Order: sequence, then C-alpha cells, then structure tokens
Amino acid sequence: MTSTATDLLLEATGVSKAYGAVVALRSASLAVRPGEVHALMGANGAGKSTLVKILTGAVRPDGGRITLRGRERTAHSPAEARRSGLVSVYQEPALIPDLDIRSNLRLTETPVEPFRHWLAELGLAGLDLAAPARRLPLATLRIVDLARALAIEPDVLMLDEMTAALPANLTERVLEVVGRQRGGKRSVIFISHRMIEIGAVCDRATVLREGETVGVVDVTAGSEDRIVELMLGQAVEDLAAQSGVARRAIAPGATPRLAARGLSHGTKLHDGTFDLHPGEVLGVVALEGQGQDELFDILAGSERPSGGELLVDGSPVAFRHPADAIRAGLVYVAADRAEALLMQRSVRENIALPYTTRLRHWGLIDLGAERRQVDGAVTTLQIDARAGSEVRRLSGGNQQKVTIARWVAGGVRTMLCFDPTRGIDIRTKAQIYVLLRDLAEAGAAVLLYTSELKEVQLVCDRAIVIFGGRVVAEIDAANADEPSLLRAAYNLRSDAPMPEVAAAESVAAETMVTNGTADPAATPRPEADR
Amino acid sequence: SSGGSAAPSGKSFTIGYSNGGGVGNGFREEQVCTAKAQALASGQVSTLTTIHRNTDAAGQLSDIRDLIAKGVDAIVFNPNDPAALNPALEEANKAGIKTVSVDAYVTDPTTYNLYNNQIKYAELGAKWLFDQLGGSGTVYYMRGLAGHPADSDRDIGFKNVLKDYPNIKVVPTADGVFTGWDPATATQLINDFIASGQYDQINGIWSSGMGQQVVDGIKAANKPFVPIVDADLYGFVAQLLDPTGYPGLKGAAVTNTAAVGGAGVALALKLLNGEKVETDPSASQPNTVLLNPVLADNVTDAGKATLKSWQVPGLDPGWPLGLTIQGWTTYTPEQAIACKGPGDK
Amino acid sequence: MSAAAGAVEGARTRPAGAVAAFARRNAWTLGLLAFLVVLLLFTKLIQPRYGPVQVQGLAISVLPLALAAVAQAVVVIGGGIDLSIGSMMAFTSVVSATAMQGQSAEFGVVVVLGVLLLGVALGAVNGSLVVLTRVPDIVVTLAMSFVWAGCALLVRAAPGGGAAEWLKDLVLGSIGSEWIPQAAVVLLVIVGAIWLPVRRSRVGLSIYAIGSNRLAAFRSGVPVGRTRLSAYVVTGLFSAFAGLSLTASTGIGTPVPGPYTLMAVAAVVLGGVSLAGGRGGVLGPIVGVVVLQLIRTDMTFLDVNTNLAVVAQGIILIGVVMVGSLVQMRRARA
Amino acid sequence: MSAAAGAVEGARTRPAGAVAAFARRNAWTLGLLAFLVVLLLFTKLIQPRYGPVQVQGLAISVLPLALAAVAQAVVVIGGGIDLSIGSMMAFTSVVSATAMQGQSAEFGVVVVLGVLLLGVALGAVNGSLVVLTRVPDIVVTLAMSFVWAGCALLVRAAPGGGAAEWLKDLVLGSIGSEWIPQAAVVLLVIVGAIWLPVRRSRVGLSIYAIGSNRLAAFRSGVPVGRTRLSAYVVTGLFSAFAGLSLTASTGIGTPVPGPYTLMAVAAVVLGGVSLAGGRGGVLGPIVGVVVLQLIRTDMTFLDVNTNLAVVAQGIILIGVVMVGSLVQMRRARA
Ligand SMILES: Nc1ncnc2c1ncn2[C@@H]1O[C@H](COP(=O)(O)OP(=O)(O)OP(=O)(O)O)[C@@H](O)[C@H]1O
Ligand SMILES: Nc1ncnc2c1ncn2[C@@H]1O[C@H](COP(=O)(O)OP(=O)(O)OP(=O)(O)O)[C@@H](O)[C@H]1O
Ligand SMILES: [Mg+2]
Ligand SMILES: [Mg+2]
Repeated sequence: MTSTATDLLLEATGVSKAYGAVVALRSASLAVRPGEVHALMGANGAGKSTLVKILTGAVRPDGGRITLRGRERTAHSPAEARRSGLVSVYQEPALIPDLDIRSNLRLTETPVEPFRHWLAELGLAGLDLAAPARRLPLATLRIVDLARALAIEPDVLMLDEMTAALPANLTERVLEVVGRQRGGKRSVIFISHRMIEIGAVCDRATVLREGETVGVVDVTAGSEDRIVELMLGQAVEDLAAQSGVARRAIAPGATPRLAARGLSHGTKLHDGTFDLHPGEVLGVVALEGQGQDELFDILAGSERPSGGELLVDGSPVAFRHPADAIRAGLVYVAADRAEALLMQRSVRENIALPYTTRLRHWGLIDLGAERRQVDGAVTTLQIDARAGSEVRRLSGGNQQKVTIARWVAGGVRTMLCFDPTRGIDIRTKAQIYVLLRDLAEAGAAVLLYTSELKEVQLVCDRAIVIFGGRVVAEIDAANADEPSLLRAAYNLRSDAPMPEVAAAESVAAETMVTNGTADPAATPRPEADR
Repeated sequence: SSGGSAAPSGKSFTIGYSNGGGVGNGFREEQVCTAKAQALASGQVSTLTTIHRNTDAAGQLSDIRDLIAKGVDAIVFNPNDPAALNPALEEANKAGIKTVSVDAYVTDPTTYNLYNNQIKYAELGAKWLFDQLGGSGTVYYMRGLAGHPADSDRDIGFKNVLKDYPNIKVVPTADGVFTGWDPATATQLINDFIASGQYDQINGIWSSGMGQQVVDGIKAANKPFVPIVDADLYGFVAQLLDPTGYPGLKGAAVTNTAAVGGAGVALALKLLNGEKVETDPSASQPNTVLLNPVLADNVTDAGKATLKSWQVPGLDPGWPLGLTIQGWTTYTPEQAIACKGPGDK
Repeated sequence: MSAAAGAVEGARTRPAGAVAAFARRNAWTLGLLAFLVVLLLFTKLIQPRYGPVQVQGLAISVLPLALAAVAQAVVVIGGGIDLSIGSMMAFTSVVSATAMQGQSAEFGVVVVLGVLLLGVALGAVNGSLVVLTRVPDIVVTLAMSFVWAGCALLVRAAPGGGAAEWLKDLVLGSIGSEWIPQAAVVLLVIVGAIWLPVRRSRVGLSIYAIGSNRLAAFRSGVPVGRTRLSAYVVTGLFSAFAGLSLTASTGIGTPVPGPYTLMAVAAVVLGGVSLAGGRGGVLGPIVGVVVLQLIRTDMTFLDVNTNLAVVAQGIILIGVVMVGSLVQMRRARA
Repeated sequence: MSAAAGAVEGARTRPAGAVAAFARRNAWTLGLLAFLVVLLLFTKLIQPRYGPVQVQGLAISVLPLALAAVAQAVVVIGGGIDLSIGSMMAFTSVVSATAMQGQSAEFGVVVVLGVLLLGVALGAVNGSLVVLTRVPDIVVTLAMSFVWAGCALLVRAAPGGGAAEWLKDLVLGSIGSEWIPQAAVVLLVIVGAIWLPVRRSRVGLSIYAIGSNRLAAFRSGVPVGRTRLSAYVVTGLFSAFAGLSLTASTGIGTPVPGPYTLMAVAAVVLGGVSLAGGRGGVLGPIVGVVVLQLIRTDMTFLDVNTNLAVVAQGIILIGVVMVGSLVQMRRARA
C-alpha cells in the first residue's frame, strides 16, 4: 500500500525538540491516513508524548514540518489545533478541578448533547454534569476527557496512554469506541505500552526510537515481534525468558515477614488478610477501586487502619507514620512517580532521602558513606543519571528506577510495590522483574500489586485477589494465567462465563459520583483529593 | 455617661483620644501619656479611650467615628491631615461632642486647635544654625513626615529664615529629605548620606526630631561632627551634654513639648465645663491656642545650664523633655512617665 | 449574590435543590455572614446606642479596604497575587485629588473616568510584566509596589488636593431606609456592575480555570497569558475604585500607601478564597472586611489597650480561618 | 560556600568536573556575585573616594536585612513563607535593648543568649500554629506579624533601651585587612555556624525535601510536621539574630517593624530561591541584599530624586530577576 501526500490526513516530517542537553525528538515522522487508527510506539523516553504535544500545539517544535490535508500548518496552542481539527487526550486529565463538568465543557466550547452521547457509549451514562471535577475518580476523568474530545468531532484524535489508568471494563469500552472509528472520516493516533491493545484496534504503527522514527509497520497477527524489535533496536528473544524463575517453597509453620489479619479502612477495605514470607514475591490482583490502595497505604504507614491487626516477624505493629513502617522494614514504591520523587532535586538526594531518614541519629550526615550507597544503587538499577542534577529531567522510566533505587540503597527487607511498571517500556520492565526476583532471592519479601495480569506469572510466587475490600482468593503462580486471574478479580467461579456487560456497568456505576443526590457514605473516596 | 470616680467638680466625662500615626515614636507616645496623666489628675474623667495606631487619614476617620459611636463627651486627636477628618468632626459636632486637635490644626471651624508654634520652632533653630556657620555654608535639611501640618509649618519657618541668609546652601534639595519621623528611616538616610561621601561636604544639619539617630550615625562612621539643631528629645540632649562620648559635638535643642496631649485634654475639659478659652488671633485657623518654643545650645554656659535644667532622669531617649505646660497641665512629670490614665492599674 | 459562587454551576431545574446547592457552594460566605450577624448583635449589646448612623459610619470605613479586598480576590482566584494594590490605591488617589482640586463637578466626572482608565493601565502593566517576564507574581507585584508608590510621591510629595463635592457626598448618608448606607450601595453597585458580567463571561470562567489548574486550562484552550492579564486588569480597575474611595471619604489624596495590601490578603483568606487559586468569590472577602472592622470597633467600645488590640486581631484572624477550615474539612469528610 | 548549594551532590572524583558541577549548581549565585562586582566597579567609577570605610558602612547597613533574608530563605526552601520576620526582629530587638540597658557586659551575654532562645520560641510558635491549624503559612504568619508587633509595643512603646558596648563594637570596623568589614565576618560566622550543620544534617535534607514535594517526603519517612516546625524555628533564630543586629547597629530597640519582611522576600527571590520551595540556598539571598543596598547607595551618589529612586529600585528588582530567569532558561535549553 503506497500513499501519496494528498491522501494523508496528517503528516509530520523531521520534527525535532530538545530540552536542554537532552534531545527529546531528533527527527520524528508520522503519516496518518484518513480513517485509520495509527499506533505510536516507542520505549520510555522515545518522545511519543512530546510528538503528540507538538502536533496539538501544546509544545513548540525546534524544527520539522507538519501538514494537515496537504497544507502546512503549525498550531501555536491547543485551542488553535482544536479549531483545525486536531484534539488530544493527554496523559494527565485536562479538566479543571474546581469547575464542574458543565463549565469544563463550556470552556472548550463542547456541545453538551454529543458529549452525553459519547459518555453513554463509553459506559458512563447518567454522570452528574454538576459535579466538580475534583470529586471524580481518575478513571472517570479520563473517560470524560475522551468523551469531550469525541464530542468536538475532531478529524484527528490523539490518545496518549489513554488506557493506562483505566480498569479492564472501561478499557474494553474505549477500545470498542476507538475500533469503531476505523474506516470512517476520523483518524486516531493511539499510544499504549500494551501490545494487545495495539493488536486489537490499530491498522498501522509508527515506531520511535530515541527521538527518531525507525519504522512504520502494518499491524497484523505477527507484527508484534517486529514492533518490539524496532522499538528496542535488538531482537527480543531473551526478554520473555526472564519468566519461569525458580520458585521457592515456603516452609510450613515459618513465621511470615508480614501477616495481615482482617485489616479494614473506611468503606473501601473490609478484610485484608494474607501472609507474606521472606524470599517470596506475592502478587496482588484487583480491579480498580477494590481497596488495594487503602491496603497499601496502611502497610506503608500513610493511613491508619480502622480495624484489624498487622504483624511484622510475628509481633504486632501499629504504624503512625511512614517513618514507622520504614523502620520496621516496609518500604513503598508508588505507581505515580510524582507522589514519590523530589522533582527539582538531584538523583543523589532522592536516593539519599529515605536512607538518611532511616538513621536514628542526629548530627551531620556521613557524606562518604552516603555516596557509596547511592552509587551502588544507581549501578544496580542501571539508571541513566546523566541529567541527574534534577530528577524531573530524567525520562519516565529512569524516574521509576530512581523510586526503587532509593529503597535498594539501604537494603530491602520488605518491599511494597504498587504497579511499579505502569507506563514503563518493556526493557525497563524486564529489568524491574529481574530486580524484584533478585531481591526475593536475597531474602526480601515483596508485595506486588499489578494491573498487568501477565506480570503475576512472570515474577510472582503466588497471588492474592481482592474484591470488594476482601481477599477472596489465593492462586499459585502456576495457575495464575490471565483468564483465571480475571475471573477471580470479578469474583466469579472459575467455570462461570464472563458477564462483560454486567460487570462493566457495576464498576462504571461506582466510578460515578452522584454528587449530593445519593447517600454520601456510598460515595467512593475522591481520588483527585489525595 | 456615668462615672465611678469621685470628681472634685462633681462631673465625670468620657474622653476619646485618637492618634493616627507615630506608634513607637517618642513624641507621640509621650503625648498619649500626658493625655492619660492629665485625665487622671483632673479627676473629671471617668474613661479615656485611646486609639493609637499607625494608619492613614481614612483609618483615622474610622477611628473617630468609632469614638463618636461609643458616645464620648469629647475627642482629642492628633490629625493625620488638616482637612480629611472634617466629615467625622462635623458628625461629632452634630452629636454634641467637643473636638480638640492637638499638635497640628484642622480646618473644621468648630474644632479647637492646640499646638506648638512650629513656624517659630523652625525659625529659632535655623537662625541659630546659620549663625553658627557665620552665615555661609551648606546645610543638610532633614524634615519629618511629608504632609503633616507640623512639618509644613516648620518648612515655612525654615524658609523664612533662609531668605535672610543668601550664602546658605541647602542639600540635597531645597525641600530637604523626609525621615517620616521614623528612627529606622533616619538611620538609613544618614548612613547613605555618609557612605556616599556627601556628608564630608556639609557644614551643618537641621533636623526635625531625629537628631539622636543622626549623631549616632556620624559617630559610628567615625566622622567629625558638624553643628546640628534638633528638638528637645531626651536622647539628643543627653548627647549634647556628653562631651566625652561625643567629642566636638555642637548643637542646640528647640523645645517642642509633647505635653500638647495633656493640654488638649485640659482644653477639652474647659470646653465641657463651659469655661472660656483664650485663643490666638494670629493663627491661621480660628479657635487656636499656640504654644511658643525656646532654644538652648551647648555652646554657651547659659545654654548648657538650661539644657541641664530640662533633664528628667529615667526618660526614654526618644521622648521630648518638656513634660508639663504651665497654665495647662496639672499632673507631675512622674505621673506623665508612669503613663497611667483613669482606671489603669 | 452569585458573585460569591465558588463553582460555576448551571441552574438546576428543581428550585429546592438549587437553594441547597447554592448554600453548599457558598457555605463559607454564609457562615461568615452568620458570624457577622452575631458580631452585630454583640455590638448592639455592649453599645445599645449602635444604630443606623453607626452602620453608615461602618460602611464608609470599610469601603476602601472592601474594594481592595475585591481587587485582591480577583487576582488570587486567577492563581496570582498582587502586592501592589496599596500602592495603586495611593497613586490613583493622589492623581484624582490633584486633578480634581478646585475644579468643577463636571470635570470631576472626567477625572473619575480618567483615573479608572489609569487603574486599568496600571493593572495592564502589572499583568503584562507577570506574563512576559515569567517572574513569579509575588515578586513582580512587590517590585511594582515600589514603582507605583514612587509615582504617587512624584505626583504629590505630601497629602493634599481635593475632591468634587458629589464624589464626597456619594459615600455619605443613607439611601431609602436609614439602615441602608449609601456607601454600601455604592460598593455593591460597583462590584455588581463589574464583577458579575466578568464572572458570567468566558473571561471569568477562564480566570477560575487558570487559577484551578493552569496546565489543564492551557490544554483546554484557555489563552493563559491573556487571561492572567485580564485578571490583573480587573484588579487594577478595582484598585482605582479603592483609591477613588479614599479620595471620596477623606477629600484628599495621600501618596504613602496605607496598610491595604496585606490587609486585603488577610480579608481574602478570611472570605474563603483559596490562596492556591480557583476557588472562592468576591462577596466573602467583603464580609471578611466588615468583620475585621467591626472587631476593631468592638475593641474600642470595650476599651481594649490598642497594642493588645493589635495582638488580639492577629489571634482572631488565625482563629476564624482555622475554625472555618476545620468546618470545611468536616463537611468534606461527612 | 556550600551553604548556597542548590543540590547536595557528592564531590566528583575528577576535580575539574567538581568545579564545573559546582558552578552549574550555583550558577545563579555566581551570576549575582558577578553582577555585584560590576556594581562595585561602577560605584568606584562614579565615586572614586569609595574605599574600605564605605565598604565597612555597607556591611553594617546590610547586616539586619541580610540576616532577615537568610531567615526567610530557610522557611521558603521548606515550602513556606514567614511574613512575621520583621515583627520578630522588632520584638527581639526591643527585648534585648530593654534588658541590656545600663547593665554589665557579662549580663549582655546572658541577654543575647536569652534573646536567641526567644527567637527559637517565636519560631516554634509560628511553626506549631502552621502545622497544627493547617491554615496556609502566609495567613498564619501574617496574623502572627500583628501579634509579635503588638508584643514589641507592649515591651516598649517607644524606641529606647541600650546595648552592651561589646555588642555595638562587634559590628564596627574591620578585621585583618581594612577591606574585610567585621560586620561581614560576623554575618558569615553566624550563618556558617547555624546553617551549615543544619544543611548537612537530616533536618536540612528534610527541609529541602518537604519544600520540593511534601507528599513524596512524607512517603519517604520524613516527619513532615516536625520538619516544617524546624524550618520555622531556624527562621525564628535567624530573625532573633537580625533583631540583635538592629540593636547592635543602632544602640536602641525600636518596637515598630521596619520594612524587612517584604524586602526579605524580594532578596530571597533575587538570590535564586524558588518561592515554590525546594530550591536555592542562603548565600544567594545575602548577595541579593548587598546588591539592593549598593543600588540604593549608587542612586544617592548620582543624586537621583528619592522618589525616583524608589521607582528605579522596583524596576531594577524585576529586571535582575527577569534576566536571571532568562539566563537560567537559556542554560537549561543549551
Ligand atoms: N523538561 C525536560 N528537560 C530535560 N529533558 C527532558 C524534558 N522532558 C523530556 N526530556 C527528555 O526527553 C526524552 C523524551 O521524553 P518523552 O517524555 O517525550 O518520552 P516518552 O516517549 O514519552 O517516554 P516515557 O515513556 O519514558 O515518558 C527523555 O529522555 C527525557 O529525559
Ligand atoms: N510547558 C512545558 N515546559 C517545560 N517542561 C514541560 C512542559 N510540558 C511538558 N514538559 C516536560 O516534558 C517532559 C516530558 O513530558 P511527557 O508528557 O512527554 O512525558 P511523560 O509524562 O513521562 O510520558 P510517558 O507517558 O511516556 O511516561 C516532562 O518531564 C514534563 O515535565
Ligand atoms: Mg508518553
Ligand atoms: Mg513521556
């Protein structure tokens, strides 16, 4: 299939952008045909988001040419791009927290009726438009953002990791809606690190590597390997071979490192009960909002449980502060790097901070010892710290590694990882898997919540499943294939069929804030307020 | 208004006192203290409500309205502006409240004014200083608070005398610099002036109440003193009388009594009691009582003796020395220093 | 009243729901109003003669600070802060008093319009500098506070000048009932005539948007720079009104800035406007100013030592804001 | 010097790299120092008699504001702001001047120590209120500025008191060379003796951490409340030093706060400390204060009208900060 410049809806050639010494985009090209869903692929730091921002006028390029329907144009602001038919759903919700949904629509001059239509299509019919955005959960905000973009009827819709923060059921809906755009007038640029989603909805994929377009691939049954190869610039063989690590048998009757007994918190967590042993990686699987956030917050000492008991090495503990948990050896790796890192401080300080707060003594910090610890951790995690004087200058993947390195520096006893590979490229993911296994081999206990179900078999010894605030199942790694985990996550018997629609609606209802009209106790904890 | 304390005349009044600036300024603080002392000593005042804060004319307007709302019998105040307070003063007049402006005049026709003759104050000092310089030289002209009536009157007096001395040059400009009667500003000004080397080119300083800070600044910079004239503040007079601490310091102090506060209360009581008040027809406003200043220097023996006779031990350095005014105030200097009004413990 | 609205809700269909929603959105302002009523009753208790004349005096006293607080509220809602409000007031006040002195009433009208334009210009300069230099608002406006204060002193080194009689009369006395002070009506008319249209327009929505989340606003297509500029322009305009109210109530212009800038920040916070931006309205700050003034009046009635009164005012300010936050937190949790 | 370090990087192995890294991290401070040198040369040019005595005078006059700027820098780095610094200075200054008046030199030492403790206590009160009430820093400290100013007036209604001779002599004259003013040495010794150990300890790291990202710091085990409190305590201590320097340089205590609070904010920004917290050091603000003072001195030399000088200072403040930001942005891009 060849295309002349005139059948292209949107074409970008030789786009470049540098942030200081780091080149975000070297020479990126992208050609989008009318009516196609076009994947934009690339490892972390490849420049996908930057390219999308340039296309929609949120960032000025240093160089390059952008044409829309054959006419050269450069948007200077998202508003201008919107007027010429380019709309993006960015990675961070672009809704104004203090304005209600209706005012947010007014701000973007979005017609209300089409918006309601798309909202219903996406599974959120009946959302209260008078609810302030800050009261809505993140997943709902993403859907609202998408519905708003669709309601503007853009020519090119760009979705930057739209599905990353969505529960499985809403992801389904989004993929369905995106899939329906194929062959129409509208084109979609789709960014995701999940290969399966690419395969499901995309026609072609443009692959970026280190700021350069390295290939365009037609998405077919066997194109997955080709894409990954282009992304990484190397063959993929040994990446998958990381799985199948030797599982360690837990001696019966041994004292668990961590024992949770009936932990509860507010209206979300009712019965958190499990054992975590030294030397094992225990997976935690749950749909969005089943109480896993609360469980991890309690274990990390940021929230106090309203009931239940927590034992470390057999003795009961009550954490009043993360510092208590850290002293008891429980360290927390957050999914959201912005919650974990001091963005304007150096890599060294970020790694040293929890290490030094673990020291009980006052007085001067031993800079020499500290440097050795930090350098060791940087090497262990293969962090590219060239732009290390400020963490915000690192790419997403390297930032994520820093959040782990800071704990590795001081020696790990128990690590609590909350979706640590969210939005991380596949090579970095593999490195993190290896690291977690190595920590377990060395005698650490690892609790790993993951939204990517295949990670359970890759790294975990076994997994627990949380539903409705209770631990409802425990599954051995051997049996933890994706279908079984998904069934357990929906709390279905293993032989029952998946009632997709019913499940989707129940979760969707929960993500909606019925502001003021229903029992306030039923209102889910507003995520944006945290 | 009801009164608890037994008054000799059988009457008991409530008086409001408003000071719209100069918090922390010795002259204004002493003025408030003399008002309290007079209220106590008169035996005719049951409460003296003092509102003493740094504010602008609009703020003082609202303070005076608060005093009217409180229902006092008379309001004594040190005005922030000659005309700005008139609306509230008219309201007071309508409510039958006597009003007395002290330290400066206001243009409201029903208000009585009682203040030091500031034109004369400036004339006395300027004449002494220019004579010290033999009628020729350069003088650093440090003024007070821009726009304050006392400052404007002093400027008139200073310029009256300057006309007769063609060989006196005034720096930095003919209109001088303003200290705002703020010690910190005054210190800053003199330090900058010395640091810039301009101090080395002058022969005398005419200062408006910040003499102590000026002398300290010169001493700190290790510069020789030039003749200086200022008000009769305790700290400055002590410097004039301390040849070992301040070798070579020549200066003169002009009286500028802060007891106008006490005299103002006395005047208000006269009005409330229906007594006749002698006014000065030469003043710019009707209903005005003028108090005349005197000058003493540390150059002549007579002057030194006068300065010594003014000294009141234990006074704050920023306070003027004339604590009482003959014919007006009835308290003792100790009562003024104690700074207690009726009902104060 | 909707000038105080925290969120820009569309009207509901059911009226009962609308009232409840209104109360919820304006809880802070309503709470503060209740506090004000209690304070008024207390004032009447300790000073039985407190009546219409005193209420008129109260209205005149609060006018300049209330306008300054509205000025501050607008820019704070937009995520900025303006430390030059006091200086702009001094500048506009001396310009108006100098230009009006000894002139006819008609010329006074011209001067008032000119001074309002001057306020717009000052705000535009502040806003342009903030937008163009990318220096933080607090720094730019702090620096500009020196500039405008210096300009005020250049116009007139000492207090003086005059005001047209109609301007002085505008804020005196009452209108309709003797309980309705003319100054209060003037305040509400000015605020209503300017802020309500702005509030209801796209610009107002955009000001809330950039204050709430600047990046999200940018991505929603809000012209961020232009909107910040507009917020500063509105602030400049209200500062000019505040300066004119100083001229009207005192009849002169004073070149040295009064304590309005920081008091306006205090009043804005007391009035329920978040310093983080995006939340609050202009009615709350006005009520906050009245509360602050009435507390001072009560201290005069109670013969509190002035120095103690200063201390007490600070403590009360923390206390009210703290109680308010606690109530809001409780409400948010319930 | 490392007091100014924006980041606590370990020294590199290659010394050349270390110097380059140091220069990169402290670019703002070094740029400001360069500007100061240019300004000094300019001063010498327009006033050839400018020499050691003038430099000593410069050091004495910047001392109070420099200490106030350091006090402000610490709390700003920790993500807060303290609008009560000027009032704390007035309070500590009147307490010291009142207690020392007419007393022996030895008693003077006791008073100095007591006043420093008082500063710690004032800072602790500010910090506790900020932490416990959850009211924004700017509001709490604004309210406390009234409280401390009132306390200062309660101690001493008017300027007065005295200072021990040794205290006054401490800041006078030079030490070693006549070009090294004693006041500058005192400043560096105080700052070095307090800030360097804090900076190098866990508390210092934690202050930068909470200023940079409070949630991340909390999750990393930093006791956020206690650290904020510590920042305010350090600020209180430096404010007490600033108050003592007022007493030392004027020989009296003045109860009315000078213009130090907002000038300290200006100096901190000029010194490269981000008002958003987490970035900057204390050396930059000190250089910033010297620059501001020297600009004022130069205007005196040039006989600029005082009112114009006020205007010019504001414009220069914006200009310097703007040029600094532009240079930093360019550097980040290059
Ligand atoms: N503000 C910045 N300052 C310096 N470098 C930056 C900045 N923003 C991005 N970069 C660098 O540009 C490169 C591309 O970043 P970008 O975030 O666009 O990539 P990406 O494909 O979205 O990767 P990721 O999935 O890791 O976020 C990265 O190496 C990053 O370090
Ligand atoms: N207007 C801006 N000014 C300065 N830096 C910006 C601006 N907009 C974005 N950045 C920076 O660019 C960097 C890259 O952002 P981008 O969204 O491409 O990465 P990301 O969020 O890490 O993406 P990914 O989802 O792939 O992890 C971020 O570090 C961000 O701070
Ligand atoms: Mg991305
Ligand atoms: Mg990215």
